[in-house]
Amino acid sequence: MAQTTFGVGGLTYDHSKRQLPQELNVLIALVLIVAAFELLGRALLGDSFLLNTRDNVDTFFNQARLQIIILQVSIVGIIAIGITQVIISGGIDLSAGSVVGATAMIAMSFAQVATVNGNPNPKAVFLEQGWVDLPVLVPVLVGLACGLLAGLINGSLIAYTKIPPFIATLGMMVTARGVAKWWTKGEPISFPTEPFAGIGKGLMPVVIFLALAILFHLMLKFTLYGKRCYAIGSNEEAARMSGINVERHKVLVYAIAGLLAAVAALVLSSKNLTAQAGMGVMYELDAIAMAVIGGVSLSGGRGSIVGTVLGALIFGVIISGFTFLKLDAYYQEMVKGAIIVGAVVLDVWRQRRRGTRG
Amino acid sequence: MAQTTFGVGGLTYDHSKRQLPQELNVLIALVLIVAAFELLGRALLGDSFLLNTRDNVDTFFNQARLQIIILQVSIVGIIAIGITQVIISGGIDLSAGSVVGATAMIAMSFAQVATVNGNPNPKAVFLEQGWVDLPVLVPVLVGLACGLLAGLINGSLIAYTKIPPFIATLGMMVTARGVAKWWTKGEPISFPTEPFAGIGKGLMPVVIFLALAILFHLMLKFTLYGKRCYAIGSNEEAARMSGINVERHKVLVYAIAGLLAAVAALVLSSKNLTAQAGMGVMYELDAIAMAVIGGVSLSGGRGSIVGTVLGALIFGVIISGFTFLKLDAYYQEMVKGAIIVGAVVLDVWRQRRRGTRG
Amino acid sequence: ETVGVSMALFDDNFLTVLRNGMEEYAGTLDGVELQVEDAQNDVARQLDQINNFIASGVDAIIVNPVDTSATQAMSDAAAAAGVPLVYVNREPINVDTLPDNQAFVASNEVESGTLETLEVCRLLAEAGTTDAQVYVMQGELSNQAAVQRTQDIHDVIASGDCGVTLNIIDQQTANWSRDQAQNLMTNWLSTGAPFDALISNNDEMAIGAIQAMKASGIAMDQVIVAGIDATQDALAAMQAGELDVTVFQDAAGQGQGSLDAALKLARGEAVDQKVYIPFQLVTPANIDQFLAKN
Amino acid sequence: MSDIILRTEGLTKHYGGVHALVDADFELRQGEHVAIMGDNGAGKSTFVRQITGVERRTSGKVWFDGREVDFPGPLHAREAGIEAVFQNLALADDLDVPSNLFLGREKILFNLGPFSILDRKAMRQATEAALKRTAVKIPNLGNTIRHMSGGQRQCVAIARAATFASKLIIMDEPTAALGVQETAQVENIVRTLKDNGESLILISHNMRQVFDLVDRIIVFRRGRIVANLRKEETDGQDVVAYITGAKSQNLAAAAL
Amino acid sequence: MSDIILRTEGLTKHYGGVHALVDADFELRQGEHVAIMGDNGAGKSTFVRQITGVERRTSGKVWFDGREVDFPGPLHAREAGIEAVFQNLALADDLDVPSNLFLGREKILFNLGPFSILDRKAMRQATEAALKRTAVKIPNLGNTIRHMSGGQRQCVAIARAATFASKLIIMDEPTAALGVQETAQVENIVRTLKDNGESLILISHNMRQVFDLVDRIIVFRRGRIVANLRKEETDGQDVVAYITGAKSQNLAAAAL
Ligand SMILES: Nc1ncnc2c1ncn2[C@@H]1O[C@H](COP(=O)(O)OP(=O)(O)OP(=O)(O)O)[C@@H](O)[C@H]1O
Ligand SMILES: Nc1ncnc2c1ncn2[C@@H]1O[C@H](COP(=O)(O)OP(=O)(O)OP(=O)(O)O)[C@@H](O)[C@H]1O
Ligand SMILES: [Mg+2]
Ligand SMILES: [Mg+2]
Repeated sequence: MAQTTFGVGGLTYDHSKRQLPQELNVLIALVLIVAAFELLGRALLGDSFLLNTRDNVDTFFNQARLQIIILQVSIVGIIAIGITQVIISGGIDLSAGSVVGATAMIAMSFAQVATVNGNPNPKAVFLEQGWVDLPVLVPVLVGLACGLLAGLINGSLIAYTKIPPFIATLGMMVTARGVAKWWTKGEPISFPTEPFAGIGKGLMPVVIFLALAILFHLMLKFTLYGKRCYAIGSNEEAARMSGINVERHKVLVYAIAGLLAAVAALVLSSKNLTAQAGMGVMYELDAIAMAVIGGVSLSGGRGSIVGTVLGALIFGVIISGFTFLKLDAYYQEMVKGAIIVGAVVLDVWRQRRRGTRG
Repeated sequence: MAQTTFGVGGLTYDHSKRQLPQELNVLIALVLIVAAFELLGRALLGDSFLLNTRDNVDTFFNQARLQIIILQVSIVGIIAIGITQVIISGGIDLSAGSVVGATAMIAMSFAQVATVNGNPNPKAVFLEQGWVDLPVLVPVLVGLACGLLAGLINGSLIAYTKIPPFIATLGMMVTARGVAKWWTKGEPISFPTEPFAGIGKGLMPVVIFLALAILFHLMLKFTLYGKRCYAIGSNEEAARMSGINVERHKVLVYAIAGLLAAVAALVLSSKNLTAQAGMGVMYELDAIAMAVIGGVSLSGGRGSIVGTVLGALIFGVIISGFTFLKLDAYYQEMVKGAIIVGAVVLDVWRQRRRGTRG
Repeated sequence: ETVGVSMALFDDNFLTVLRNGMEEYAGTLDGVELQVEDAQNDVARQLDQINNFIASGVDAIIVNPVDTSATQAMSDAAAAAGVPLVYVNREPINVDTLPDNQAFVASNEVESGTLETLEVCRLLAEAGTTDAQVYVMQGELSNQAAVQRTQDIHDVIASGDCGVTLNIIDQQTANWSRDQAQNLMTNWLSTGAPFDALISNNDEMAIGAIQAMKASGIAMDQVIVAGIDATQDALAAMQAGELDVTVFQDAAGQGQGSLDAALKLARGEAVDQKVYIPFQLVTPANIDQFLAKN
Repeated sequence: MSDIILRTEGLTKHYGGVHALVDADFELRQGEHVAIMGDNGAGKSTFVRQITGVERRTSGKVWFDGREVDFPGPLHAREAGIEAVFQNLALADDLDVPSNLFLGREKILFNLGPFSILDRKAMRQATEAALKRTAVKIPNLGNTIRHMSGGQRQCVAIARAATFASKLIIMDEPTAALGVQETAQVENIVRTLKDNGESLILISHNMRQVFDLVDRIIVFRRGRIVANLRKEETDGQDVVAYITGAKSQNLAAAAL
Repeated sequence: MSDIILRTEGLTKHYGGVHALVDADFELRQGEHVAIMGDNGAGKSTFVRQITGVERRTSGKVWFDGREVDFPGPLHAREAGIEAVFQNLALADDLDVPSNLFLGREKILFNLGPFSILDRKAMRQATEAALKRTAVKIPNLGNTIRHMSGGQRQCVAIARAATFASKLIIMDEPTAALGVQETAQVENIVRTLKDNGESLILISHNMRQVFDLVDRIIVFRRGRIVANLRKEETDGQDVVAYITGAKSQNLAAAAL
């Protein structure tokens, strides 16, 4: 029973009682919510939430629903990955949604086709300059550059002027929203080129989301970058005294968050075949909620990408489940608020029962 | 030079170098911004921002502008007072704006007149029940009860389930927005009674705002309530170990914030003679920004109502200044973001120079 | 039959009337079930809602587009799943390439702003003004109706159809909101510049402006105030002699029309693919026709 | 026996796989001063946290002042009459010294429930008096605790526990950060408590101090109580032998 | 003189009206071990914070290793060769022990700049070795520092400073929270440093320890250096007299 493998000095440590990973709570919440929808569906509608019940399709699961559950949270999920690493390193990013809007507008204006149905593209911003039918790399690079810039500004403000991240990114939120509207005086931009439209087609958003999730999971767990995120989020003063260049790291963290917001913007505008100044409004709040539901601590130093992905799935299941149950839209919002709270309550409660808190 | 009045043990303390109140920074920022608008106005438009330049009026200042500067931030200012005490005690309230929306809808539906221009009021919610032309006390009490309820739910969740305030109030934000839309299925409610319309008439919002500001300034500075807000925000564990009933206090803090949101809702719907489900959206972010610009620390334990009032005035000056300069709306937003950041940068910078940080 | 409906947003005065019209009408039909979702002004959310409808196997979908330039992706999604789709209230950008089982019932926002501005011109001319100073209040700048209605004003000025010269003193957004409009108008009044008319992108902002003017003691028969939507509040203000111009759009009619089209498509019947519903000018002269409508 | 103020039976605390406190049986008589010694990580602070309700124990029973108790929080322990100086000091960093000293027990001018008006002047004066007893030097009582030196902080915590009447005082390494003078002063305070008949549990690593101040020494080792020694019957060498495990009494530790 | 590793001249720090450090002139020779003693709040930690760049001084000059320096942050001080154990320990509460020990100096498997892959196994093994030297007992190195006892935390901080080669080690009350055994072990570590010729500044309130370990004792009082005593020429009584102000050398303190 008593093992001492992980300690020094020969103290009793009961290895069998090692703490289960925190993400388990989130997984349990996810399963509970899915089960609730499945049961309610069978009881109220006589229909199944996850399994296929249509005769014209012969799959076991309702494929369309499984896909939309994750597809509809992929884009906010990409933002949530960036926000997760920001929160772990002790910050917050309120600007992500607005950066998505601004980036989508600017990138999309470099992704326009020259003619629509034989007529010159009515929505092309740079038609006169002839910047149409450009290779897909152009809007992608332009978009990433926009996100990077926004992130660098956020990061530099936070690192070097020491203002609270809440304020720096709130300022960026207001400013980026202004830029998004100013770019075309509020006019939406449509009709992207075929290759650009390919970025967000079909299940591409899911693929991009999951690939990024895996990448950042590895980065946070196994690299210097990750270790420093946790260290700075846990105790910034200690990290600084230990010789970590806290300022440079923060700039990097926010720059990466900006890049991820840009990726989200590219996927979003490609998927919708349009860019609008109002795109992405409030996405940051959903993204933060996903992270926190996934066990990321808002005071920094704790959390994981796996948790955030599970948190995103909870959101996806909720949205699809409500539509499945034909719940009135008013009640949807009311219940959604309650479920967000409920998922976190479950997490806190299980952690306390295990004695790691209080 | 050396005085020891404030210490024990006979140590050197140079009383003359006592730190100036932190609010001074905010005041300086305010003055700088006003000066900037005054100068820009004279340079670009040949007009004065603050002084009267109209022949048909004979006041020294431009009274109308002075009034609107504060009038337009009074309602968000009332919310900011509530949020200030929440932040000082270590929390955050994202639900205030949505609670305003829900409260305005519910309260307004009890403040309807029976007839409009001789016809039965087309917007009255409880016309059939005959709940029209009720005394003004009814909608006021109903509204305050709504705000109180929302605050009590927020506070109880945070205090007793120990979930982060960010999440509890985010949940409430989503839920309250749902309630606001559900109440009349999205229909706005107009045509309130004369006495109800009086609540927000003319400069009443300013009077209410300033009265509440003074009340809460005194409360935070001189009562047990205030001391406990600061103590809990500074170190919750220590406060608990010292025998403060942290849970009960938190419920009280959020309940009061809810009440203030309800006051804001009453003033807002009365001033506009209508209630709409979308009212108050994002007010919480402005309110938080006002508080932080005013020197309230988002990590709790520090800040004051005086600072928040000054922060609110900065907002008011910015809005009026932009309109005065006829700045395009796009640029307004971009510049507003920068000014929010700039005001806080100034504050942080001055604090560091004085050596109280780092 | 189940029909999925995705509305651009719930807390909009006009769209609420449309939605309620649709739901009331569905209540009178046998075996028709509506499932109404709120896209909360987010194009991406709207597309996801359509995909959720498809996953739930609805028989037809009605979309009130958040933005008409985002309709291509929605048409593609519905077409791929073979579910009929009807756009309501706002004309989709892919109007000329709609698949066979898709249609729209909408009005053209170019009309609304144009009707509003021309009526303001007429009233100004009637009052003998030749060189008019006007303020323009815009809706949310990221919103298509706001952009279009503002553009209409400029187009009328440029076309020369307006008998008088309109000088725009300032043009600002009040985000569709009555409260922001009150504040904005008060700020304008504090500059002391004289003006003859206020052209607003909707009635709510016009009413906010009126409240601000009344508070500053401006005689309401000296200025012309114009809005769009013909809401009950606006009609009351018009009866009180404060609001001079508004523009009516048959919300409930559009709701019914779109549902009819959706049901027909679901049953494989033929429909008119394009149905335009015109805007109508409302003035004190014809107000009685509209009192019971929106 | 009514003169036993505190008794624990089988008190146990596990943190996940860490058995920080195992089967602690402990008794403290009214007016007795007892020291707890032991290696770092032996479970001394854990023991204190279980008694004062800061944490919920895994198992075991506690009697205080004649009644079996299970405090849901430190507030209840304090109300029952236990004052504690915790190792982490439990001070509010952003408040000044008087506010910290009276934290949770503020002096009131008018009673209006939670909105009572504070008597700031009385608190400042009482603070000066309380701190003088510890001999600490603090240049400006109006400065926030955040800006105090390690020893200044500790003196504030000690002054707080010593100022309010109680049935049992627990001090977890109270003099660890104190200077020579301040340590002597605090030891004087402890002696005064003895004279007043107040019971005390003192955790300390300082052998001289322990032998100077207490009646009895309890030694913790690896979460267990391994020795219970009357001061007269032992000496420093002996205690160290118990601490390092070179010696062991026939207590629960027999199971080791 | 090239054998002077650290020198300060007129080093002064004011916090608002608090004159925490006034005109400190200090010299440390290569390989010398010096103790700083003084009352709580005398300015000892403040002195350390100015030297290591944690705070910016109000005035005065510092020479380190032959060059005049003004470190903008602790990172630079460390790069120049100063290791410090600060009084507040500077540990990241949410990280485990190896991560804290190697904080800012992680072992790398592949170098990819900021995205380098960590060598977690090597760090764990090195941690076990480093901690064994302090004799501390930690049941699970994978636990977060937040859940360690006061002494365990302190040992981690000491192990960190002692593990990495440096020109000057500063320890601010390193054994304050340590048990008997651990204290002895840490004192051994200090002796090893002496043998290796590393310079050391030790802040401590423990007279026995100071006389055991160092060559020279500096006494701070009210922000000023009031005595500079060679160990052989003084004794405990004498030092206490300087600390309490009963005695005073003809240093800058003459101005008092
Ligand atoms: N919250 C916790 N979670 C996990 N382990 C803990 C927790 N608190 C304490 N421990 C572990 O329990 C053991 C006992 O800790 P405790 O703080 O009681 O020691 P202590 O005897 O007070 O030591 P010190 O003399 O260093 O203060 C230690 O091994 C410590 O790591
Ligand atoms: N940031 C600060 N702001 C204001 N005063 C401070 C600050 N830091 C320290 N002080 C004051 O400076 C004086 C010296 O503090 P310092 O921490 O150097 O003392 P010390 O000698 O290390 O004491 P101890 O032995 O208790 O650790 C104290 O009176 C303290 O209150
Ligand atoms: Mg301890
Ligand atoms: Mg110190």
